[in-house]
Amino acid sequence: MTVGADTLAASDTPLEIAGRTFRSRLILGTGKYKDNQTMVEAITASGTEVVTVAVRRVDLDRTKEEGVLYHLDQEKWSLLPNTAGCYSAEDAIRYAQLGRAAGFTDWIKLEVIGDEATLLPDVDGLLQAARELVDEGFKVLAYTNEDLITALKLEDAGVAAVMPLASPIGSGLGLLNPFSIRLIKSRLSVPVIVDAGVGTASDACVTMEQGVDGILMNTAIAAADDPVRMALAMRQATQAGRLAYLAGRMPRREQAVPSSPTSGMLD
Amino acid sequence: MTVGADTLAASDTPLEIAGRTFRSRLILGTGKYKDNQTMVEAITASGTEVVTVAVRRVDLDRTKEEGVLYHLDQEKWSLLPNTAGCYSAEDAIRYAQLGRAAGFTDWIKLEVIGDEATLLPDVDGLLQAARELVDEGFKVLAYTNEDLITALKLEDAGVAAVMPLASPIGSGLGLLNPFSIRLIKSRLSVPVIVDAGVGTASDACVTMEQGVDGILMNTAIAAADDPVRMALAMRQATQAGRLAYLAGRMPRREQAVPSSPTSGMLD
Amino acid sequence: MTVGADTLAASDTPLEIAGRTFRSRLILGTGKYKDNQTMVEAITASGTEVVTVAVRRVDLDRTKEEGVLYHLDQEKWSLLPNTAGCYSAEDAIRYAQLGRAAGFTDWIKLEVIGDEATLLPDVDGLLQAARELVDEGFKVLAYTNEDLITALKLEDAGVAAVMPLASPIGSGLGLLNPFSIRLIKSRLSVPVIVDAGVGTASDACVTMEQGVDGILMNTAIAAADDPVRMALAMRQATQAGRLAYLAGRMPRREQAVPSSPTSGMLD
Amino acid sequence: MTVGADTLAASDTPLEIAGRTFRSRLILGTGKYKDNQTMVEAITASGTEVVTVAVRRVDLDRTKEEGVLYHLDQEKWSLLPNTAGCYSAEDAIRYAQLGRAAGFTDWIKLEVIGDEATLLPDVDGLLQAARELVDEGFKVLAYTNEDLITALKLEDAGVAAVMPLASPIGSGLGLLNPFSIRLIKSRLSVPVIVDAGVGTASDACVTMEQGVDGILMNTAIAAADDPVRMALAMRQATQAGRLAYLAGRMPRREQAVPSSPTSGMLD
Amino acid sequence: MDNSNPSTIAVTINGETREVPEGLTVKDLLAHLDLHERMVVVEKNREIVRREDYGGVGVDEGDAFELVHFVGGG
Amino acid sequence: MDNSNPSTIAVTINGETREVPEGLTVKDLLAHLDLHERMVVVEKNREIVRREDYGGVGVDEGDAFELVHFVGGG
Amino acid sequence: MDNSNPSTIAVTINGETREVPEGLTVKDLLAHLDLHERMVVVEKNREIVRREDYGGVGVDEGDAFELVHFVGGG
Amino acid sequence: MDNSNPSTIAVTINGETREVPEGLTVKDLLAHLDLHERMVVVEKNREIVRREDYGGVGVDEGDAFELVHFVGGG
Repeated sequence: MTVGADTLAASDTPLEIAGRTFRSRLILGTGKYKDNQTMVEAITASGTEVVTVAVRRVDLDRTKEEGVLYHLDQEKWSLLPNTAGCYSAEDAIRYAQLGRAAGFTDWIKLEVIGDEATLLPDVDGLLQAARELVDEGFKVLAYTNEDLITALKLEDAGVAAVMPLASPIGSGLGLLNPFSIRLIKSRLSVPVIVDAGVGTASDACVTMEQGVDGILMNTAIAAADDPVRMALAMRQATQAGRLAYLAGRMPRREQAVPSSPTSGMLD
Repeated sequence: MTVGADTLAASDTPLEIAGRTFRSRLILGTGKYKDNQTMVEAITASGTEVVTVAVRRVDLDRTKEEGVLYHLDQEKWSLLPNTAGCYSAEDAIRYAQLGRAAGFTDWIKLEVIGDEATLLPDVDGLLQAARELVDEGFKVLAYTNEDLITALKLEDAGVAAVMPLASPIGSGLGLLNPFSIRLIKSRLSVPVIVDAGVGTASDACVTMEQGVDGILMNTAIAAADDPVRMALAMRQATQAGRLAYLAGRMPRREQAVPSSPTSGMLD
Repeated sequence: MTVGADTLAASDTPLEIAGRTFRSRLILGTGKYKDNQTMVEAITASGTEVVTVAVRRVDLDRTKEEGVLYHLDQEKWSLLPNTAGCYSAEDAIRYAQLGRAAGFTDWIKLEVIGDEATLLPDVDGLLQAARELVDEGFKVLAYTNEDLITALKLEDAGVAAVMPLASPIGSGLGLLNPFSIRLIKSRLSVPVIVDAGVGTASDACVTMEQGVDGILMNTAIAAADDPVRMALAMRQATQAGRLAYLAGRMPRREQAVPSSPTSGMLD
Repeated sequence: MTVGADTLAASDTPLEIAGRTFRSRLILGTGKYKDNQTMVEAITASGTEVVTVAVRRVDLDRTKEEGVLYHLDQEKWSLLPNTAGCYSAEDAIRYAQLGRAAGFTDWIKLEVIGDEATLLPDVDGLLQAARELVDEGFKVLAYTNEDLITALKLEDAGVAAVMPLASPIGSGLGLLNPFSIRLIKSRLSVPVIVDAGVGTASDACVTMEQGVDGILMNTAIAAADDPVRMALAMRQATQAGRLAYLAGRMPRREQAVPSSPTSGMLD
Repeated sequence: MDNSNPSTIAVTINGETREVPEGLTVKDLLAHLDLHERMVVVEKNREIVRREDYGGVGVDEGDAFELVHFVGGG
Repeated sequence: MDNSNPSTIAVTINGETREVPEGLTVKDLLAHLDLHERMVVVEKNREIVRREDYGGVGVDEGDAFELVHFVGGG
Repeated sequence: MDNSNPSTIAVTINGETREVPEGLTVKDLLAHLDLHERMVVVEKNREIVRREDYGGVGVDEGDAFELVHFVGGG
Repeated sequence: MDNSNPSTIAVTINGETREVPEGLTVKDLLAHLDLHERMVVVEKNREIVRREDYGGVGVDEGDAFELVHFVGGG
């Protein structure tokens, strides 16, 4: 009923970002879970090897258990700090430096938000911050919009991965613009990870079928009625979309073609 | 990296058709493969437990190896004979009886075709044949169109499964009418297996997300550039779509919702 | 700002049904309007030449004004009685005969409904009734589903027009299955009028772009916030879709092509 | 059969850009027509009041007839020079100044292209040029991508209209991302004119249904098999989409609702 | 209508039993019900009565009539 | 197959006329055609012959046989 | 055009070097090239020359001119 | 925490003014606040304090500290 690890490994090459390789093409966020246990179970079920975390003030009046590190086994999952909530290059750089100072990684998921209602990126601030952080030696994974030109500039800036959105963060609207995503993938050499907007398994599957290198998601799993089961679904869907892309789909035809022989019929 | 059989088994109930249960929700056709070895490898990779076969004349002038039974281990796969190529209830009944006389099964995938160019079913002939074959004790899995009314009549006729198409046989156009498929599933008690039209993994995934019980496909795998890899993709996609349906997807929203906390930002 | 009648007339051939010709390709229902004045204004704005009416008992206890004929100038609009609400061939035939006995027309919009929740046609009853009514000399415009095979049988039965649905009556879901509609149009000689499901102007436009001969609608206009304005929109959209179909659209390309010259640039 | 000018005028408010009002919501390009007569006939049929032109070198070795002004009656159509072919803010500003120096208008359709294969805008250069040209007193109509943040910055820069694309110039792929267009319209005060990508009438209709103020197109008409008829289709489709938006469409329902009374049936 | 008249008969009209005067024709019945002939189609005992026959067809005890007309519909 | 045998009969098999030796049973016929019983279903004159009857059912002049089996199909 | 005239100068027009008579104004140049003033915009050495100045601005050895107009475009 | 101690100083921590004992190092401050060094990153007056310097960097009147850590986020 299920697929052996070796079978799958033989069916795809590993994902490589900034010199590290991963067998899973999923990156998961750790926000919005109803409790930490569900989060850990969902992350485990997803098969991901990288999880994002946010940098926030310690709450001096609450239990120290709130820190997510208490729940994440760093043998199992690499941390990817983000700059979520930053509305300027300056803020994003500050949060990135704090994230690195924690001593776990020099990777950063760079977000420079341009608008509170949509959480769409400010590409001008994004490019500034990306250039600065690359100079400072960060491995930058840049959350961006569907614009090819910005994606090309991010690649020129030396980012480790370009992460265009499928649709707005937390919207669950799925892949609104497959054409633009396919276009970006076709023109870039660095990995393209679709970040944000996936709502259900088929969104992940069709996204991978565009040929992108991976998907980053959070709400689609955390806000599902059953996050652990959805995490499993996302894992399968991401593999399925990747394999289908590699396998090369049949041509579409506007007419029918029999799957059984038309000869050898009886009198 | 991959999912244990027990994990998946725990995540879904088995598919039950005519009193038999299956762990795989995929049924595969055996037609149109470039060679028998590829067929067997693809069927194996797909994890299916049921494969369809056609009833045709023995070619007295060719090697007897052509019979598909020489290649299919019946310990692994149950046979599902079809009536492909039949354009009347009478012909379909005759082929069904021949299929049963082979002594392997009393199941029949019933097709009564109404038009050669589209291979769309003739629902009048289909209902006649279904009623007759049910009377004769067959377990009828009926290939039909997207019409709810016909689906309800097939259920009344006592078929074991209703199999509406996603799009025409061999077209690879995917699920053209999710609404009708969802509607049929919502009104029937017998299993609904979507048959024909799936072109790639995301088609299988989105089809299962409509809540149907399974998918029957042939060309999407046989005519992929790499049928074995596509079979693996279809297996994952079918599981993914099923799990996502069971998990309950997040709501769609036309605005963004942060996945990181908005409080605890620095001054 | 607007288009002259002659310009448009020169741009399209008239619609011909059962030997009569029409300049408008819209047929409107007269149900569900908030009042009769709005109905008349909307019908007028739409430019239609044919309106459907239902056959119902006179309410002996209410004013005789309720009859729709008091509001419809038969110089302007031809009546097309329907068999809405009939669930058997027998009932539909009875209502058709009553409609004809009113003395206005031998045309009938034939509906044989198979299910109350979806109002989808019972194609078996539909074909029976169509054959009987054609024998009795009716001009039958048959409401049917998206099934090509049924459409072909209706044509064989001698109907004056085949009227497949875009989506369920009153749903406003638009053209769910352009492929099937295109397919039906490509195989039939009698006029194909898409009946039911159109929700807004672009639905009408894209429906006409499939090459069909006309559209019948009711709820999309009657249930719009501003029915008269929507009627005008539908009239324009139907003409637009028809003209675009006749004009032959540009090819789709997955790359850009400049609309200004690339030569003659300055140094 | 056709709609009176007064009826339509009464059904919509005029489009206002930079203090001028227009009854047509279509702007047409003048490129790529097979000959000037077809261009003039198509522009006339479209009902447009504004046409774009490009700034290019005089060809000293060819007839002076090539200049488009010889064919465009400026009593009928206002000219909108563009900066097509410019890949930097500096070039775009130079072309804009040349266009204004011709003495017809201080309006400019601003394009700053970022990539030759896709003709997508370079939003950084676009914003620089827009700010400079607004300072110089130009009325800037800015061709941009689907990014809300850039659109908001263009509005802040003082442009007269924001013109996001439906899909790449000359692609005919239609409105790839209705959500983003709707989003931009919902957040801006200046007119939003969708520019580029429309392929056929229904694309124009569905684009206007998003609530935008107008559409600019060229290839969809110039490259149709019959440009004049397509121009007429686009005129009707644009009006239809606008009116449908204003009329307020019926709600979508996943079930059927009868359009004829369910009471008053016979025994 | 006047039910005091001793000589009435019971007929079914549109599913309801009604007392009507004895000896009416269909034409009289419509007038009695204040309905315009042009606007109504009459079925008597499941048979359509042609308009030109209204004056000749009688209304008898126990007859079942359906009186229908056109209403707004799609 | 051997057509030199003077005592053969003509039968129709899968639409073609063939000469086969006289006096065969269906079981013999399959052997004669080098077909495995398990793999073939036999229809004689439009009637299916059950496998257990192959030995008992004869092949006579003018009989029409359909010999079918399973092939790859969707 | 006539290049036999000994007193000509070389200027660049739309990227090409051309010999034109000495002592022309921009107005003369356009006439020389048979171009209508109304239809053309002139850039001299990267500076736009206003139409009203055509008569006053001279054409000198080595000047670079861009003569542009409107063509069909989207 | 104990505010009765006469010798305290006022510092800003995560946007709030707090009295803390005089003469603390950053290391002491974290202990005072019952925070694990490994889990917290310290910014003093907008400068990040490297973990190895916690013991050497003092806490003075008016200093502004940001004490941050990782929380769940997407």
